[in-house]
Amino acid sequence: MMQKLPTWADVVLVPLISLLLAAFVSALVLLAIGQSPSEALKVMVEGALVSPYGWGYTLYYATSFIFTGLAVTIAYHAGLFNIGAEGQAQLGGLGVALVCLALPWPHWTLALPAAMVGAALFGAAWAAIPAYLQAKRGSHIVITTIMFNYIASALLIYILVEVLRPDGQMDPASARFPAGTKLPTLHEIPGLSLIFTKQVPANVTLFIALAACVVIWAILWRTRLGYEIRAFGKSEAAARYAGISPVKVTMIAMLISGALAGLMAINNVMGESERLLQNASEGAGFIGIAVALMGRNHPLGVLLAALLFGFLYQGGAELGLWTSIPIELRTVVQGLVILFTGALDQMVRMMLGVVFRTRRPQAA
Amino acid sequence: MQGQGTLGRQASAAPFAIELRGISKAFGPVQANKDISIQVAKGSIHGIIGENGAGKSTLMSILYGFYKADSGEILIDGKPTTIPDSQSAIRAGIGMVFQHFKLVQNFTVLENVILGAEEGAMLAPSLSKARKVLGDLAREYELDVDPDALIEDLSVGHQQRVEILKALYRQADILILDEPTGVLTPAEADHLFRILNGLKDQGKTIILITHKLREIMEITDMVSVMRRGQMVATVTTAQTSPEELAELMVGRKVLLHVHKDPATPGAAVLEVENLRVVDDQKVERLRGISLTVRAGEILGIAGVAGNGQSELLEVLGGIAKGSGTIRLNGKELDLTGKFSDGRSRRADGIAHVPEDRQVLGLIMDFSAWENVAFGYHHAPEYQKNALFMDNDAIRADTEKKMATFDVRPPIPTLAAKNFSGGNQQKIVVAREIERNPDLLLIGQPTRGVDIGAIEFIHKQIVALRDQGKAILLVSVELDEIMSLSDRIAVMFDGRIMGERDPATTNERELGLLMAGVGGESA
Amino acid sequence: DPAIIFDLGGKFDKSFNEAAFNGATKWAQETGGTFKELEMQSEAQREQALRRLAESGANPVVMTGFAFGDVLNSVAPDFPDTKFAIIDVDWLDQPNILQIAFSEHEGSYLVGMMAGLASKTNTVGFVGGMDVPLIRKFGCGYAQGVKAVKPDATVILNMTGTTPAAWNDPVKGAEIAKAQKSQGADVIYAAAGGTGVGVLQAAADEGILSIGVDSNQNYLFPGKVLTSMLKRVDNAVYEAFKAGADLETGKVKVMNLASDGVGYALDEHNAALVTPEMKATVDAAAEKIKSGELVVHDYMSDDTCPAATF
Amino acid sequence: MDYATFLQILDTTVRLATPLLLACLAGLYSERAGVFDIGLEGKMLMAAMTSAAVAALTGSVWVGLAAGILGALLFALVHGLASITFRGNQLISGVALNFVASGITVLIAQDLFGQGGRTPPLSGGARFNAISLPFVDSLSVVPILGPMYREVISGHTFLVYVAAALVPATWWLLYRTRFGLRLRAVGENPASVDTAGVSVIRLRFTAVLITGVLCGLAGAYMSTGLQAGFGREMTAGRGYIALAALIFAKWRPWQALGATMLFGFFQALALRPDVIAKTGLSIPVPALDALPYILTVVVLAGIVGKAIPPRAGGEPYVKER
Ligand SMILES: Nc1ncnc2c1ncn2[C@@H]1O[C@H](COP(=O)(O)OP(=O)(O)OP(=O)(O)O)[C@@H](O)[C@H]1O
Ligand SMILES: Nc1ncnc2c1ncn2[C@@H]1O[C@H](COP(=O)(O)OP(=O)(O)OP(=O)(O)O)[C@@H](O)[C@H]1O
Ligand SMILES: [Mg+2]
Ligand SMILES: [Mg+2]
Repeated sequence: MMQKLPTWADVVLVPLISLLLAAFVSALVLLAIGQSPSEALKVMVEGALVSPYGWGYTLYYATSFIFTGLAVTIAYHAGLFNIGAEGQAQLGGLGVALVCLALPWPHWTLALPAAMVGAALFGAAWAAIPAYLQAKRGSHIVITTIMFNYIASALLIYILVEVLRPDGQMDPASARFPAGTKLPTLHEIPGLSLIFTKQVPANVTLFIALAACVVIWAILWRTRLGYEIRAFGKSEAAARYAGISPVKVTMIAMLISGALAGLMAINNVMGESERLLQNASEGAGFIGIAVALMGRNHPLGVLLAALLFGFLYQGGAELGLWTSIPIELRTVVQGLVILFTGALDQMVRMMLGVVFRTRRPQAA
Repeated sequence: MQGQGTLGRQASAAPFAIELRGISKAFGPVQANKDISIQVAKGSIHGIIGENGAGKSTLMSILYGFYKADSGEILIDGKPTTIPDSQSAIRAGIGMVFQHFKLVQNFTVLENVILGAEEGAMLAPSLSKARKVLGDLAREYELDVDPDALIEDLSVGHQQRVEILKALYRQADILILDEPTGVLTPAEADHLFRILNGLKDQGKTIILITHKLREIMEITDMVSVMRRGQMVATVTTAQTSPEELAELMVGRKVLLHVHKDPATPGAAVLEVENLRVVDDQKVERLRGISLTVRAGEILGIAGVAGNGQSELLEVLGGIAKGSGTIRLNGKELDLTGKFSDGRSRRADGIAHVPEDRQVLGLIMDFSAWENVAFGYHHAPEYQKNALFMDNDAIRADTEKKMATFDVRPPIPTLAAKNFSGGNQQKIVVAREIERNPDLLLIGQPTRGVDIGAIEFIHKQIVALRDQGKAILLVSVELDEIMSLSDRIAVMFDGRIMGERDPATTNERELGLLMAGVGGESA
Repeated sequence: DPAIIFDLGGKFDKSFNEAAFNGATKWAQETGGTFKELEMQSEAQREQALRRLAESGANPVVMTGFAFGDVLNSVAPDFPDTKFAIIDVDWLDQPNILQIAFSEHEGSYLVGMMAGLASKTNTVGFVGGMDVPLIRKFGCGYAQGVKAVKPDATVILNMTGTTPAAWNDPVKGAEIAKAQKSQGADVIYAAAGGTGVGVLQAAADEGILSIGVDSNQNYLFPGKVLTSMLKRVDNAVYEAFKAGADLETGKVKVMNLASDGVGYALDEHNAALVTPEMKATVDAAAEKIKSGELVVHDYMSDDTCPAATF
Repeated sequence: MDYATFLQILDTTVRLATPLLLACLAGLYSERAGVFDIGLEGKMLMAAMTSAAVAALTGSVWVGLAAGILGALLFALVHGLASITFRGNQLISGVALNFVASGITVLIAQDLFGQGGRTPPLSGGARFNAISLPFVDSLSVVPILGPMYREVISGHTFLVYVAAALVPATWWLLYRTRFGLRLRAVGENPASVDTAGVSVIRLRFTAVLITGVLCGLAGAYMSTGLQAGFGREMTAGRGYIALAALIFAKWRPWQALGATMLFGFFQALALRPDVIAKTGLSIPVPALDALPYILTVVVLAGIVGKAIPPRAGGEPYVKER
C-alpha cells in the first residue's frame, strides 16, 4: 500500500534520494572498473563548475536541456509522452540552417528572430504528424515519435549529403553560416565578459531559454490554454465534458513541444557550431525526458535539472579528456538518473513511506 | 436486535458455511472494513446491503482472497482457513462474480472458463473437458452461452452467465455475487434469481450484494447491513421490512419524499426529435428519442442502467455526437459539427451535472477553485485580460459558492480528490446551478451521497425548477425519480417506452416499462 | 606536452586512427614523454575538444581526419601560440597549422596491382568507407593499379555510407564483401576504417583474399590478407610530436611513395601469398612512380577517374 | 536483377533479419503479458557485449552465449523490478536501461580489453560458424529451389536456425498451452488472471525474463554470429526496428517472422545501391534506412489495418489504489 507522503517530501526528497541512489550506483560502477569515484567527482566538479570556462560549457549544455526539458514538460501536462524531442531538435536545426543560409544577414539581432521562427516551425512540423495521428487515429505517440526520430535522422543525412553540403566539402555538414548570424557568447556580452574572459560556447540563447521557462510557466498556469492542457492531461473524459477539444489540445501541446525542441537548435547550431552538422542534437532530446522527470514537470524544476544535467554532461566530457574513464560513464549516469527518478521513484516513495510512518508516532 | 437470532442458531445447526471474525481492511487513509463479523448458514441465500462505499465489495474481495485483510479470521465450514490469494479461495470452494466482470474480452467463453483451472500444461484436454461440463451446466441451470463466442460480442447478461459458469466450473459451493442485477433488465434479473434458487436447492451457499431492497426481500434468507465500513446488523429477511433496512443502512430515518409544490410548466425549452447516437463500436445506443422539457418542470428519465440514459445526457451535453434534432428555446443545436461540444452547449444555456462526477465532472487532481471554473474557464468574469485568466477572481467566486452550498471543508485550494463524495457532488452542482442555465441536465444527482447532502441537492433542484428552469433528471433510483419528477419517461434499449405521471403511476408499472414490456412507442 | 585527437572510429580501429596512435606511442616510448589523447564521440564535440586541448597548453595538437578541417580553421586563430597538425587536409590557410596530405592513390595503385595479379576470377572489389573524394582517391588509384596488370579485369566499387557512421559499421562491411564475392570478386580492398575489419573478416570466412589499409593489417587474418596499403600516419604523428613546439607550420606536407609516406606491407603473415614475380612487378612500378616516370591519376585533382566510375 | 543476385540479397536478408526476429519475439512475450519494453535495444547491446567478452576470454562461444543471456537477463530483471514490482513507468524504465546499456557495455569492454570499448576479434570456437545443411550439393541441381536451398536456407550460423524454430515454438506456446493462455490473458486483463487464482506478478516476471533470454540470443547473435566481436553501439537501433516490427506484426509470431524478414530485406537492399541503381529507380539509401519506421507509422495510423496492442499493456497492475 502506498503511503501518502507530505508534498515537500514528494517534491524535494524523492528526486534528491533518487539522485543519490543513481550517484551511488554510478560510484559502484566506477569501483567495478577499477576507478576512483571521488577522483571522478573531483574532475567533474573542477571541469564543470570551478572555472568560468567550465560554467561556459555547463551553461551551454544546460541551455539545450532547458528547451528539450520544457518540450517534454508541456507535452507531459497534456498527457502525452514526447520521446520525439530528439528528432524535433534535429529538424529545428534544419530550420535554423535554412534561415541562416538564405540571406546574407547583416546583424545577429535580425537573424536571431528569423532563425527562431525557422527552428520553431520545423520542430513543430515534425511533432505535428505524430500529434495528428494521436489525436485523430489514436496511434500511440510514444511509438510514432520514436519512429520519427529515426526518420528525422535519415532525412537529415539525405539533406546534408545531397542538398546542403557545399561542393568540395567532405564531411556531411552545411556551409558555415554568414558572419552576420553569429550570436554573442557570454564572453562577448558587456558585463558578463568580466566573468567569462575567454571564448565559451554559452551564448545569448541562454536568456531565451530562461524566458521560455517563464513563458511556459505562464502558459501552463495562467492561461486558458494551459488550463485546458492540464485538464486534458489529467482526464480526457472530463476534458471532453468541459468542452475542451482533445484534438485541439493534443495538437497545440505537441506543436508547442515540438517548437521548443526545435528552438534548442538556436543554441547548438546557430550559437555554437555555426553550421548544421549531422546529429547535432547529440541526444539532448532524450536528456530532455530526464530533465523533465527530475524537474517534476515544472519549469523551475526543469531549469534546475537542466543545470544538473549540464554539469553531468560537461563534467563527463572532462572525464573523457583528463582521465582514463571512458566518456560513456556519462551515458551510464544519465541512464541511472532516469531510471531512479522516473521508473523507480515508487520504490523511493515506499522507502520514504516507511520512514514517515515510523516517524509520525514519535512526533505526535 | 434481531441480529441475535443468528447467533442463537449457532449451537444447534451445522457449522456455518462461512464465518468472518473481526475483519478489518484499510486502503491508505480509508478504513473500508472495520472489525466485521458475519456468519452465513450453509445452503442459504445471504444478502448484504449498504450505501456506496460501505465496504461490501471489499469484504467479499477479502473472502475471495483478492485483497488481504489487515486483521481478522475466516472460517469455512467451521474450520479456520487462511485465504492469501484467490487460488486458496477457489480451493476452499468459493466462487465470486465481481461487480466489474473479470473477463478477457477477446477470449472465447471456453477460454475464459478454463483460465486458471486448466487440466494440464496443454490446452486441448482442458478445452474439450470444459466444453462438455459447460453443456451439462447449461442444461442443469438454464445457463446457455455459446462456448465459442468471444466475450466482447456478448451482452452483459450473458457475460454475467460466463462469470457464474466460471465459478460453477470450479465447483464452487459458495457463490458470491456483487451487485449482479445492476446491469440486468428486470427479466434478466428474474432469470438470475431462478438460477440462484436452483443453486440453493442443490445445497450451495450464496452471498448476494445488492442495493435493491426489493431483491433482498424477494430472494434472501438472511440479510446483513453495512454502513461506513462496519457491520451494523444481521437480520432474518422474513422478520424485517424495507423501511427498517433503509434506516439501518443510512443510520437514521429516511425521508421518502421531497416536499415540492405542483409544477407550473411554461414554454418548451428543450425539444428533442428522433435523436440517435451510435457508439464507437457502431452499436446504436439511442434509437430515435423524442421528448420535450418545458420551463419550470422536471422530466425524470427512469430505466435500468445502460439503456441509453448516459448517451442521452452526453449528446445533450455536447460530449457525444448524434443525429436527429435538438432545439433549445426554439433554436436548433449543432449535433455533429464544430459547435457540438460542451463549450457551445454551455454558451447556449445548458448546464450539465454528469452521472459520474469523478470521471467526468471533476478533475480530481485539480483544486476546488480550478474545478469551479471547469467548463466555464472561458467565462469573461474569470479573465484578467485577453491573455491571462484571473485566478483570484475564480478563487473568490469559489469561496462564495462553497458558502452557499455548504461545502466542507470550505478551502478553495484543496484538491477535489480530498473532498468526500457528497462534497464533491456539491461542488459540481454548485458550479452548474449557479450558472443559472435555461436547461439543467442532471444525472444520478445523489449517487453515493449521504442523506443530508441528498436532501440539500434535491432542494436545489426543486428551487431551480421553481425559478422557471427546465430540468432533465436521469436516475436509476426509482424513489428519486418518483419523488422529484413532474413527468416520468422510461427508457429501455435506447428508446422511450412511455411517459407516466408520478402521481398516478407506481413502481410496478414503471418496472414493467423498464423491462421493455408494454410500452406505447416503438 | 603534445596532444592527439582521434576521429570517430576511435584509436583502436585497427586502421587509420590506430596508425596515428602507434606513432604517438612510439614517440612516447622513445622519449619517455607523455601526451594527451582524446577520442571523438560525436560530430558536435570537435570544437570543444580542440579548444580544451589548446587551452590546456598542449603543443602541438595533432588531429586525424579531414572532418576537423572546418573546426580547426575557426579555432586556430584563437590560439596563435599553439601549433596544430591535421592529417588528410590541404585546403586551409593558417600560419599555425601544418597540413599533412598523403598520396594514397600511389599506395592504392600498388595494392591494386597486387590484387590484379592475385585474382583468378579477373574480378576484384573495393569497399570504401564514407563516400567522399578522399576515399574515391583510394578507389581510383586501386582501379588504375588493377587495370595496369589486367586491363580487362572488373573492379567492383562500393561505399559503405555517406556519414561518419560509415567508418564504423563492420556488419555492413561484411555484407558488402559477401555481395562482392557473389559477384565474382576474389580480392577485396577495404579502405573503410573500422568497417574494414568486417570486410577482412568476411573475406577470410568466404575464403577469398582481402587487402587492409592504413595500418599493417596482415596479422589480423594471417594467410588471408593479401597485403595492406600502408599510409604512414604513424610516421606523420611521430614526426609532429618529435618536432614539438618547433613544428613547422603554415604549409602542406605531402607524404608520398617517394618520401615513404605510403606503401604496401609485406611480412610473415602474407609472405606465402606474394610470389616473387608479383613483388618484382609491383616494386618496379613503385620505382617508376618515385622517379616520376609513372604518374598515378589523383581523383581529387579533378574529381574524375580514368579507370573507374563512382 | 538476376536470380543469383536475388538469392544473394535474400541470403543477406536472412542474416540481417535474424537479430530483428529474435528481438521481436522477445518483445512479443513481454508485451503480450502487458509489459511494454522499449529496452530491447539495451538488452541486445548488453548481451552482445557480455557474450563476445566471455567468448573472447574463454574461447568458447557456448559459454559466451550463456553469458549473453545472463547479461540481458540482468537488464530484464531490473525492468521487471521497476515496472512490475514497483509499478514504475514502463516506457521510462526502457529508455533509461537503453542509456545505461549504451554506456556500460563500453565501460566494461574497455576495462576488460582496453581496446576502446571493443572486444578482440573472435575466431575459431569463440564464434558461431556457418552450418552447411545436409544434401546441399545433391540438391543444387534442382532448378530454382536447389540454389535457393544452397544460398538462402543453408550456410547460416546456429542461432539463425534457432530463431527460425522459435517462431512455431512461440506460436505453439502462446496458443496451445496453459502458459500461453495465461500470458495472453494477463496482457489483456490482469484482473481476470488474478481472480482465477494465478499470480499476475509471477506471470509477468516470467514473460519479462523470457524476453531477456531472447534478447540475449539476439545480442549474442550480433557479436558472435553476424560479426566476430563486440563494438560500441553495435546493435545500431535494431531493438527499435524490432519494436516497429512487433507493431507491424500486430503482436503475432508468424507475422513477426514476416515483418522482420521484410525489414531485413530493406536493410539488405540498402547494402546494394548497385542493385537499386540497376532497377532505374533512384531511391536514396537513407530512404531505405527509414522505410521500416515509415511503414510502422503507416500501420499505426491505421492505414493498413489497425494495430491494437494488448489492452492492459503499459499499465502496471494495481489492485489497491
Ligand atoms: N482498490 C481500492 N483501493 C483504494 N480504495 C478502495 C479500493 N476499493 C475500494 N476502496 C475504498 O474502500 C471503500 C469501500 O469500497 P467498496 O468498494 O468496498 O464499497 P461498496 O460497499 O462495494 O460500494 P458500492 O456500492 O459502490 O460498490 C470506499 O471508500 C472505496 O473508495
Ligand atoms: N464552441 C463555441 N461556442 C460558443 N462560443 C464560442 C465557441 N468557440 C468560440 N467561441 C467564442 O468565440 C470567441 C473566440 O473564440 P476562441 O476559440 O478564440 O476563444 P478564446 O477566448 O480565445 O479561448 P482560447 O484562447 O482558449 O482559444 C470567444 O470569445 C468564444 O466565446
Ligand atoms: Mg483561441
Ligand atoms: Mg461494490
